[in-house]
Amino acid sequence: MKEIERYAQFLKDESEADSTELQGGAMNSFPLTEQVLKVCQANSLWPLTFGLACCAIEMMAAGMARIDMARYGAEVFRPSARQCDLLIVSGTVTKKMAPALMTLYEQMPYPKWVIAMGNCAISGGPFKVEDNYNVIEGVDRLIPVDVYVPGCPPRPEALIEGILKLQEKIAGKRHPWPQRKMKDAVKVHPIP
Amino acid sequence: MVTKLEKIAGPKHRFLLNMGPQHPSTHGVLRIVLEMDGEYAMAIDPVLGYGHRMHEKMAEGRPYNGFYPNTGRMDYLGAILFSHGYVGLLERMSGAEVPERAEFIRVITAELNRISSHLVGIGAYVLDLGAFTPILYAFDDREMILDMLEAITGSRLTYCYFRVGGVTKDIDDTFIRRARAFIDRMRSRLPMYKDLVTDNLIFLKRTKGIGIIDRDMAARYGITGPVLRGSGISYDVRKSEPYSVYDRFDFDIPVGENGDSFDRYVVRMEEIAQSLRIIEQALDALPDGPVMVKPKKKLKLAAGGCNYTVEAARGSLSYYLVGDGSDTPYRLKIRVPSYSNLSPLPELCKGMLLSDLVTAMGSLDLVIPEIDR
Amino acid sequence: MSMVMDFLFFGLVVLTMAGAILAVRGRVLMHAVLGLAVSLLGVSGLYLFLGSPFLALMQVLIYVGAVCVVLVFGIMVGYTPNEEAEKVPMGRNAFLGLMASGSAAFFLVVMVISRTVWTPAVERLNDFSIEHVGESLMMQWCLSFELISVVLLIAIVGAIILARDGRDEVSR
Amino acid sequence: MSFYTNLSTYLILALFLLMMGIYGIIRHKTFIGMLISTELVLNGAGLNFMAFNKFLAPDPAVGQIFTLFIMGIAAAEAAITISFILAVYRKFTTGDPRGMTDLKG
Amino acid sequence: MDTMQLSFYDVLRMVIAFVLIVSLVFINAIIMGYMERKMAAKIQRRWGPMEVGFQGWLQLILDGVKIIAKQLIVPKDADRTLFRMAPLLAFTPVVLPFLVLPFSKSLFGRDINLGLIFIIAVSSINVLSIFVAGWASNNKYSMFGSIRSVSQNIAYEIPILLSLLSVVLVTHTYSMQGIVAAQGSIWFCLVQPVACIIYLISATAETNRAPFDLPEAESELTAGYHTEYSGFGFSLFVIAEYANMFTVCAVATVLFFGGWHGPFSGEYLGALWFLLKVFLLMLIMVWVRWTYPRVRFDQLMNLAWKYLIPFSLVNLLLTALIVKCI
Amino acid sequence: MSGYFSELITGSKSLLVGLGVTFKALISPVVTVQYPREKIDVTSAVRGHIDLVKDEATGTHRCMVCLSCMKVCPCQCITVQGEKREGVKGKVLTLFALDFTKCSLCGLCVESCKPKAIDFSNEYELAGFTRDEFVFDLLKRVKERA
Amino acid sequence: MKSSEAVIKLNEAGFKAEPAEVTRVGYHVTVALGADQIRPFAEWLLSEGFFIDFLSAVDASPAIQLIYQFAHFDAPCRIHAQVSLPDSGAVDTISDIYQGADWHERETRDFFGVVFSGHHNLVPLILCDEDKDLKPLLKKEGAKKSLADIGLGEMVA
Repeated sequence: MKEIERYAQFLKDESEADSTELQGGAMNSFPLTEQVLKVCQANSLWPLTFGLACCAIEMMAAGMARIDMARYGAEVFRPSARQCDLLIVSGTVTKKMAPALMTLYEQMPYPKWVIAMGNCAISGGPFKVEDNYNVIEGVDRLIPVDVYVPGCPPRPEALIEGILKLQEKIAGKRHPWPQRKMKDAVKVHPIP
Repeated sequence: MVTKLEKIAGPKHRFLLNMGPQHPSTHGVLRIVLEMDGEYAMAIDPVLGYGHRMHEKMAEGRPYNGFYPNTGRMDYLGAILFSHGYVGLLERMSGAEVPERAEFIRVITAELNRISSHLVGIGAYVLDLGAFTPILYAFDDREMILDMLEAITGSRLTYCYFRVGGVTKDIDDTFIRRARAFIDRMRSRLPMYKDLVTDNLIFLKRTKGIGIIDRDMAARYGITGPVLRGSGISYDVRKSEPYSVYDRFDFDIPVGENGDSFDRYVVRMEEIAQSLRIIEQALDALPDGPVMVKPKKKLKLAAGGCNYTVEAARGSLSYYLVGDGSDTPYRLKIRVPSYSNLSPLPELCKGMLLSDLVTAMGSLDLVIPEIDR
Repeated sequence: MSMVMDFLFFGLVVLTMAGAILAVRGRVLMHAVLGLAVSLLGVSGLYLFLGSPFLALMQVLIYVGAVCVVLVFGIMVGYTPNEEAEKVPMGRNAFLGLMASGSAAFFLVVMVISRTVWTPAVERLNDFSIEHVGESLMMQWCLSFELISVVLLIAIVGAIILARDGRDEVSR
Repeated sequence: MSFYTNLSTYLILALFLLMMGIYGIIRHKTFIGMLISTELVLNGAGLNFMAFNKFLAPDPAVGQIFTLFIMGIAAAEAAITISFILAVYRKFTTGDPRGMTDLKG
Repeated sequence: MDTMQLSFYDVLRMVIAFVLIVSLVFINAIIMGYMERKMAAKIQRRWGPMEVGFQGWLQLILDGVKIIAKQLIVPKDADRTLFRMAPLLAFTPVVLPFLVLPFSKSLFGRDINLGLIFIIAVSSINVLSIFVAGWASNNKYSMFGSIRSVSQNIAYEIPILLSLLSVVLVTHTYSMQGIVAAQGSIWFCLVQPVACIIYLISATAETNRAPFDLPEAESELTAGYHTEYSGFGFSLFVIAEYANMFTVCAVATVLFFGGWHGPFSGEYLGALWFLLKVFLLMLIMVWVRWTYPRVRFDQLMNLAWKYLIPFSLVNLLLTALIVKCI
Repeated sequence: MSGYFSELITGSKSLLVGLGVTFKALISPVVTVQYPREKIDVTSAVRGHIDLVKDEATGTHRCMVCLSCMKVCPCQCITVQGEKREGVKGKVLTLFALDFTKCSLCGLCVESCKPKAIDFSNEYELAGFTRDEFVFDLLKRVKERA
Repeated sequence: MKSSEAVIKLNEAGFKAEPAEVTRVGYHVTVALGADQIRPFAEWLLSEGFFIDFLSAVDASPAIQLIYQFAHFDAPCRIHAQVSLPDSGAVDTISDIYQGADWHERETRDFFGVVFSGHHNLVPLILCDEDKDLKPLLKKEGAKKSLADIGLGEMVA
């Protein structure tokens, strides 16, 4: 498929490119500033407003009042790929969607990360069948994926877990910033 | 029809605008190619297929009960309603018995699911119009439903709860208490939505008179569901061809007056209230008994075509199945409501402002993977 | 301090001239408009030197804030993004002739300017304050002021009518 | 005597604007380009008024008022020309004056 | 008489003021960004940024550091020079009005006697930068955003001017300090309530804030005129938007809400009152943003032409009559 | 003309009412559950991936290698292998692998299991760096739990 | 319109209609159509106020069967029509009568390769361009069954 060739070309280009420039320029040249930058990046992941299927609803739910991704600085859903750090592939990627998805990924500025949310994005999920003619079996064939969040669909908590994993990957620590807990939530919907 | 503008402007004046497949207002992966004249959309060409997941093909390759998970993944907002149609179809073809309690549970969960779907639809619609906050309130209310449904089905979104001959798990007293609490809460929340959204001057101005669908158009395109009822036609499969135990409940079909975007929104709002009524009656009349009749080891259906139509959250949903005597369907056609509801878009929005196009499209309450199947 | 002022003045003159050149020679219309805006800003700075901050601000408000914006608006609505304003094909000789006659005229007038002995008014009736400008606008130049407002009104109405032409069919 | 207290400086600058404007009107192909050049000419005029006003005029309000009038006229002219250009563009789908030859025999 | 006679002291004062003002602009963006996100969260009954620092107060600083290190992408078909220039262009005119804002009795950049006109004139350049940004991106959505932005700005400049003029008719001065001084006893929002409301509405439209945020209408135009901007270019637009908000709210404070007047407002303490009022007004703008849907374009124009301009004209006329009679 | 003013008044009123609604929300309590540090109490009901049940009596799993779960699974995500052993009735389980990335959580396998040997686990917060992390060897897991 | 009424009217209009057992098949009226009758049939339905429910196909031997279903807003009357695809592989379009059929026909072309003659824009709707001739829902060799085997035989005119 031509998309897979495109991905191979992309990986080649990326390995030849100057990686420090892509990953943050001068700030990466000193250990201290590099660490500071990594912490900043880990705590400020702006996702793209991009939903594909069922998982998109759970992605929305993760941004809503109950789970509130905003606590991790990830609530700024930007509609334009140019202003995002994080591409959450939430749902089934079809053959028709693949070129558009790759274009979106290419439009994002470095440094950028990808979360494959849901079984469909990871491996084609339930749609990985014998006569499959339209579903891409795993988004990692098209773009590099950093964190996989399985489930069909994953609960919003799992997406938060994925974002924490991504923070771990970026900053080297699971909680790059010292954590503290606010007072317990008032039970607004108690079980009667 | 050649407008005066087309005569004087000529082709060079127009330009193409590509909306989607990633665009905040196309609700997923719909792509719309617009031919614009300034801010006016003169020709609209929706491009489907970005979420085509071969459900109909998959049905032909797996046993009848292997298709349960797929039903929940077409319209993921109204998964139970889609399952309802599929198990109804299989029960009609196989003549399987369903315990009464199971039917009541099906109605309760289906209506809860309808409410949650409408809440998302309304929230997303208002989000399209630029108000961010109502969708969070809607999701907050929806979480209550999801908690309830999760407690009995184990899943938040893509329930796989209905089986031929009943449901997988019985509801308990906690569920009933929660459902009653939810009915009270939702009824107290509806005035809040009215204050925040329905009465809002900007909302009224944005939606009134936009995207009017009349009876003729509805017939030509096969529009159903709240979109149709917004035009004043009281067609509801639950009333016209009652399935399950819907004929035992007393509820109204809310209809709109003008068939514009505002009426469609109001119909959805009122359908929430009607669904609450149905749930309340069903909870009151809930009979005792088993919830599942043990099915035969392997479901084999006789040859022949069969149709089953239910009212999903977005309109009438038909499953048409052709059996061949084996344990797999020979052909399963799924008629999804959004498909027909979206198809009038080019006619509906011709010559509209881009903002109005977003309004009109949002009021159709689309779920794209349902359309693409 | 006079050094600073000289420097400022020189900067403004360069700004004005560079802007004018860009406005005339810019290959893309958008650049031309921006050149015009720069030139106008330079002129508004010169108005400050000429003792009238009010006029300078009006220059910014009306010219840069309104006229330039209207021009850009016209470009964006009427032209595709990168439509280039190509030169009118002009023969080499015609061009040279134009340049020669142009510079000849320019230097002629410069000569005239520098040779003329300008005689300032013997006494100033008033100062530069806006109160005075406003007063004479309302008393002495009232008719012209009204005329200008009528012209503006007609321009607005005419512009609306012209721009609306052909829209009636599609708008509800 | 500094440059900025010398009348000739302003007059020469105004002249320069005028010449550039005229050159631009000849050179630009599009209506808007011509309009831009016209604005330059008008600006030269305004600068002239202000310069004379500062150094020569007995009543310093007059020059300012005239410059104000010029601005008003320029704004009106720009608005009307733009709407004219739009109307022409709708009709001929080009901003090139040479394309509009309907009235030629 | 000649206003151009600057002393060395004046120049020094302006340089210091400029440095202070630029830092104020950045700090303002950080505070407002945080307040906006936090307030939106509270309105939506969630926490908002929580995990970095107490109540997540460091969030905006982290965002800033991150965004500086982002790759700057210039699209292939864009006009490279203008594309890079546009954010800076957007930044300059919103900084200049701070020069004449009276933060307190003795704390201000420079009190010129045409202060109000200066602010209006300078902020009218702002729209040009949005234009340049939209045009240089060579993206249809950006173009739409810019076109909308300019129509909006042209239409709303008029009610702003008219409503401000009715205040000037009362005070007889354009000087910001003069206007503040004139409301020692009573705030002008009580003297000129119609002008005040008209100004606040038009100012919201002028700064492209919801419900008038058509130039960056998410659901229609993805991100409007800054669709193609990444990294620092984008953040400059955001900073400029907040600075613009600050300016219009400061003007509203000066003209209608008594400026630095307040209890114990001495030579310098008035600045606290001033900032308090400005931030309260900005919070109201945020509150409005998270409540209403977006208006449609022709409705926006209707509001300006059918309601705001007639009302402000009538108001101006009445004010002129009353001032003349008294 | 009366419509002009009545619209102005009703419209302004509706806008103020809207502001009132959001203000009420502004001062009412937050509904957020701070996920990693407090969790919604749903773990008993939630369907995670399937897991082999540990029989308290025998201390091991109950699988009889009837392969019904493998056959019924619409997504083919379960692989079960067993072998005949001396002295044991029926087959002995040697491999029970679940490719969770293909699973659609329909629950058909759990329903079809006669000896109730498999059940849903409560792990709903999975995330990992590779997709292989979600191919579980359930037999190993049940032994580790022991 | 009651379904019994509809049967009478349909027969009067020259279409071979008969009532169906709703509780067993889910529709009220069965119509067996010839390939040339589709357009008059659709026109008749539109004039009687029926709306289009769906249009699809079933691959069988000897010919692909096209399924049309219409229903009525005011009365429970669901009409099911079946057309056998002629050897030419093309049937008349109804997309100019029922505009909603436009997408259904394009989809049927995608999945089965059925050509609708007279359709204004018969391009792939769902499949991507490189798959436009894939026809995924056609049965593989050997899997195709006869009309009698799948119980649709007796309905064909």
